[in-house]
Amino acid sequence: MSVTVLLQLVENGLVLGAMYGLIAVGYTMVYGTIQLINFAHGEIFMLGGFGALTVYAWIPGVAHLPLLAALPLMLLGGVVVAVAAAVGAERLAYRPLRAAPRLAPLITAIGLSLALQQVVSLWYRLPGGGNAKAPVAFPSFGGKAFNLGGVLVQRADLFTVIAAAVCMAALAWFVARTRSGRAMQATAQDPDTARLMGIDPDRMIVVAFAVGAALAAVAALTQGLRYGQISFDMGFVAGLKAFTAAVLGGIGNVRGAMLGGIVLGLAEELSSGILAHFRDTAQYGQAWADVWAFVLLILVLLLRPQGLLGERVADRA
Amino acid sequence: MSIQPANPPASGTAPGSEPILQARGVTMRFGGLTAVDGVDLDVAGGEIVGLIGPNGAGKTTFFNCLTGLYPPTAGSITFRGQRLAPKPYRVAEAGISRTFQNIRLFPNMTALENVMVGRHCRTREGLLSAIGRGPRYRAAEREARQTARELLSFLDLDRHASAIARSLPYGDQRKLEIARALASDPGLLLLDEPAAGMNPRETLALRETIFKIRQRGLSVVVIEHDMRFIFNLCDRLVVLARGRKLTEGRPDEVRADERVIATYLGTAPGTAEQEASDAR
Amino acid sequence: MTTSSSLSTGQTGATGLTSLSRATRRRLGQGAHPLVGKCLIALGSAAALGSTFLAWTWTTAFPGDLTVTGYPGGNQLITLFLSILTLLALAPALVPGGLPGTRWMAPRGSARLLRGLALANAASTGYVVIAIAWELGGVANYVAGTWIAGASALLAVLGAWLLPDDDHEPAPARPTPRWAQVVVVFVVVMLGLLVADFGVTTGFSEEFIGFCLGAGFAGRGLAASGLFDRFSALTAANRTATGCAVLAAAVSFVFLQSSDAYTSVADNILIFATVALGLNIVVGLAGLLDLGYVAFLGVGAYTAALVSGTAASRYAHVVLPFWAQALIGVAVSVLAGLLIGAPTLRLRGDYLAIVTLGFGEIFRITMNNLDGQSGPQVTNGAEGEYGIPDLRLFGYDFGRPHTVLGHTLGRFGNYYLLLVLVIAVVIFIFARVDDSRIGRAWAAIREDETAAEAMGVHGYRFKLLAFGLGAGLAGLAGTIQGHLTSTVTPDQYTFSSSAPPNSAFLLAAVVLGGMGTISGPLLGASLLFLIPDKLQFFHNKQLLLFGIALIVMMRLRPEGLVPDKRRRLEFHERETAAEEAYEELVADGLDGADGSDGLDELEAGARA
Amino acid sequence: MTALLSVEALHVAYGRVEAVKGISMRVLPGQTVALLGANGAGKTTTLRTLSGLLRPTAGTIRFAGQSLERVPAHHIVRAGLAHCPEARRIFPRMTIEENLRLGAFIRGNEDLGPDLRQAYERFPILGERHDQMAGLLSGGEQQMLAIARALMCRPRLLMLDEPSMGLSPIMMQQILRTVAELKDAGTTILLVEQNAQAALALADYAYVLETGRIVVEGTGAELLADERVREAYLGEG
Repeated sequence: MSVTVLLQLVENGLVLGAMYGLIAVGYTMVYGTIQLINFAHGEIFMLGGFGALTVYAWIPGVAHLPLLAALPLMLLGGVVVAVAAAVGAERLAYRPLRAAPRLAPLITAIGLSLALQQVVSLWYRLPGGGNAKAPVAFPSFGGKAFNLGGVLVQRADLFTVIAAAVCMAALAWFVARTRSGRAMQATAQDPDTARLMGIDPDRMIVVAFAVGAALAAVAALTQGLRYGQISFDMGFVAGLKAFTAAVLGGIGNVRGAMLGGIVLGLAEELSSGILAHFRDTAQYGQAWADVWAFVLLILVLLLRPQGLLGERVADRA
Repeated sequence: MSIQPANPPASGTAPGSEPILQARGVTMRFGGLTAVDGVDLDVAGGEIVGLIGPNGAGKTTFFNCLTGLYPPTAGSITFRGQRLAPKPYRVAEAGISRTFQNIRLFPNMTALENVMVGRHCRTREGLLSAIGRGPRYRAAEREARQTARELLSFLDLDRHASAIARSLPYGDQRKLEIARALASDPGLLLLDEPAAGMNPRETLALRETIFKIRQRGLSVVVIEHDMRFIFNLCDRLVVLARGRKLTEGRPDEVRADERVIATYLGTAPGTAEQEASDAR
Repeated sequence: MTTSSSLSTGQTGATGLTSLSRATRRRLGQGAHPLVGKCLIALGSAAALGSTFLAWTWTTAFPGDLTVTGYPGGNQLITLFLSILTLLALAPALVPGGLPGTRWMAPRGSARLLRGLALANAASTGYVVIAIAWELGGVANYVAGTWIAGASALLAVLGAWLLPDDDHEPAPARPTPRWAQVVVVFVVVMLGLLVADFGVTTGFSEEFIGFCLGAGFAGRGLAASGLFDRFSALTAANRTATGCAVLAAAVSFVFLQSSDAYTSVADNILIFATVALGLNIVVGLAGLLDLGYVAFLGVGAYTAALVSGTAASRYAHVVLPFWAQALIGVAVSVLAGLLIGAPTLRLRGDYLAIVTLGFGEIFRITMNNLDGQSGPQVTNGAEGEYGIPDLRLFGYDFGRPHTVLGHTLGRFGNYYLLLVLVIAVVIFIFARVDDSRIGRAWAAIREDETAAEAMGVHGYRFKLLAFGLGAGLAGLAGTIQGHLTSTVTPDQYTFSSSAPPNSAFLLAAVVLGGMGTISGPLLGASLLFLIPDKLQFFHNKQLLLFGIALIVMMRLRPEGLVPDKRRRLEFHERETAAEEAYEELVADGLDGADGSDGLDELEAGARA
Repeated sequence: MTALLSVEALHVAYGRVEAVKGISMRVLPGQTVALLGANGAGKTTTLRTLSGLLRPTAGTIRFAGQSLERVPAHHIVRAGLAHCPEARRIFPRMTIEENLRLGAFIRGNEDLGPDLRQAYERFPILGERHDQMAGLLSGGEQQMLAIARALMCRPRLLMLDEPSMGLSPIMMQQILRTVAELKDAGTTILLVEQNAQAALALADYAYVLETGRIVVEGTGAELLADERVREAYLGEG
């Protein structure tokens, strides 16, 4: 197996991981503030994709712009839709259950996840008359991939990595340097004392949901660009993977989410790629990628339940 | 369960009797903070030991180490000559039972069920036995129910047997916790602030209850802030301060100890004024 | 699904109505003599009863043929039945203290019973009246009978709301001889069977909706009047008799059927309900959220299919008897459960949810991939194992019709009887384990794991036990399901799809029905299966409605339709704020938590 | 002089358990008022109710002319009531400076330089270690941080809940000295303290609580001479 092939796998893994990481941030931030696995976060990601597509398909002229010029508009559309959905869900579905036993919000999240998927599948219409019951086409970069010494870097890959880097830098700055970011951390660490500082925990929870949703929308855009299509049910597997990434990195830890995403992406690409490369094991390659990702999750839970960047696993009953 | 003398032993460890609990150098560190620092504790059979000290002295943390809730960073705990594994259910099986500082009953189960859960580690019936319900199972279940009822009436809670635990009055909840702890036939009972939130009459009754528990052959270790209660109850007091054992001895000795007064009971008025004027 | 959601919203609507009108009622009640109310109920119900013998429309376009005079049919039967019930329920209200011998009908007061029944009748009848106009295009399709039916049903409701409240604590039941109790239990269970049979065999959606509305409101009325409580006290005192009665009723269902048409529906409900009960052990009793539960059903089904001589199987030459298949199926499922549970059950519950979800997905992918292309040929990939032979047990071929007691049992009838047996076994296990040392340990873990461990409960071991037991029961159901459907494909075992059973539907059956109870998941599974089955127009929206129903249910009635006593307390804990008392009394009452909370924080700080 | 804080017939309950059973008290501007009582007497509950973390079941709380019974906790700070909670409750996974900045959260994006400098002057140890994680500080240092953090919002009334809890005698003295300094600088203080003698020596006025009720009140000097105080505190008699 040549170094080039290996490097190509690494490239693929990094890009995939960057995307997982972007989604994982949403899980981690919400979990960090209210200890809820926002099961519907995968659907927020999916809605971000459809928001972006809506701008592209329905706003006259956008489709005729060069893609790079259309991207900011699409991103805006995706972010607006995803954030609106996440904040709405928090306000209407989760907030009333804040004092309920843990099972109640979790089941609500499952219901929400199913409902959101179905809303898109039943009612999303394309200008051409198509619906979203099957995957729908998403604009993608034309043009040849960049060749870096034999390693092919697709244009969408480049976009993904840059977008992820920018988002993470912005997020790191927000959390560590801004007043709201500090307030959010404070709320996560000790909500009561945060209130004594004059922080409104409800506002901070909304911020956590919104920030997570915005990053998920970015991830959805990169997913659409890379695969040239999005679908109403793409949130399920993506959400599952991103949650795995969040656990890998140490749930509740924002940097951990990104790291976890990249580790997961690399593990997935490398394991399936290497297996696919050798004849004896070829059949256990691509088709089994999800299985290997999941095996990794089990291994991590077994060996290091607090995750790579170990925040505490809160196991107080 | 070993039979212990019914009359209360004299204060201090009864000479010649092997202590049933031996804690040696128990240390609990959380990162950089040492909450319990090399504490030794011996408890003789049938002895009532009071554990006192200012808030944050590490009393509850020490209890948590004894009962396996926290695996101690260092030190060893031996109970009836057997070294304890730091797992709560093993400790309970070995014969140490406890109550919690903040009441931790099973709030939506009945009082009787609460006590029957306490009996859990003295019964062995498994899945097949529960489904099959042979004579052995029925006997075990009957025995558990019997014991639970007996303990409820021992603590004067019979009338609450089928009431949901959280609907009980506060004082009775504390007593129910003791009943639940007794259900596992422990040799040593650890009580974490059992009198907190009780009125003076209830506190007095609690003291009598603890004496009665000792008469059943148990040793008791009590954390409590109510000094009147603790001085009149315990054979021996251990004072903790900042994770270390400050001193131990008979109540009257501890009460007269200068260091205890300074760190816990409060400085004498004269020195306090001195201190306060220093502070200005 | 939707009916259950509209049912629940309907219920809260009704509650709102009740509380809203309480003041009005008091005002009216002072003016109007209670006799007026009773007369109106009697008049309304009698007229409604009479109207069912008239035609309700002049065209046969409305399903059920309501054009016949003198012979009630379709939805009219429901109105007829409810009118009779309402008239009967007047008996305990006729004179103060009730007509002698009828007091048992309303232990907590007859006003609520009458209101419930009148409302049930009005809802069911009113629905038909509206549906006639709606579906046939206007009130031109009404005939005299329609107007009478609608107006009289409303009249009865009006009368019921004029009745003064007479809620009171139920008088203690009079001691009755054991044999009388047993007779009552049998009669009530058989009546229940007839009602259930009517629901399962409804032929068109209007009839089914009418049935659900009627049954829902009537059930509420019966519950409010204290009848249910009294009956459950009776069943609790006569467990064996109740068990026999229910079993007999379930068995006789198949003898009420003239064809296999509804037996296959019943088979599917039974499979669904059996698995839901298994899940209820895991979720309801042990408090572990398993989102990939259907995979264990799949493990059982695939395992049995592989060793039963299935044509498409790699091991087509392996033909084991069913008992061996079942044993292997259960064993493999339990093993899978332990493999998944062992690493995750030590961690907090949320991780389990996700890991099980992942496991469900992995199971599907693996079954898909073992097709000879992406892996060794074992399961025939996406096409699935087809041609699974019919079950054979002690020489009894489940594929062929058999005549039993003069009644011909078809293929589905055969499976039905076996499934009744299986679900009976599951119920038996559920009930016995719940009421045992193990059940108490689970409850304790659910309520406070730390305290449970300090009392000697080995939390991990018991959680693993619940997980393994649940997996095994699902596997057992799976071994039969494979034979029943004769084909197993990976897509049958996904997290969510439009047809039950899948993990999301199973969870919903448990949650909507009632966690920790036996009847809850049975009711939940029946509704969740029947509603999409009967109401074709829901077809493509059922997942949506079902998602919304989960959200609404968690908000309004998180303890489910049939709540477990303990669960209800748990879910409404905060409303009584008692739990906070526990927590806060530490923070304050003891004015000195030994710093242990602070230490936890510190510990975290030091590690970070 | 009108009271800065006045509490009338305050009742607080946890579910069915009533922890505070009708407390009335006043704090005048510039005064230091102490709240004493045995464990479980309801001192912390009272403070938590004043700062809005708990809701009273009955009674009124007036602070600087405003009623606070129904105001959420995060608005009460804005009114100028700072609460330095029991067991310090610093944010362990944030630096000292971040903790201090959070104390000034309500002041928005104002320049906090002078206040930070003042805090570091008062507690040099915090200045030396300003970029260290707060969780790594010792108990006494954490208490200093908690006090400094509470002061960052420039409160009109500072509520201190057992600032000497679990501290070594030396550290305890230092903290009490700090409280005395704050008092001398004119800060209005409501102090819950376990070290009764020291607290009374500091206090202008004091209330003694027993099972949710005020049993004794008076000036610090009066109570210092009162036998009942010693009894209520140490359970001796």
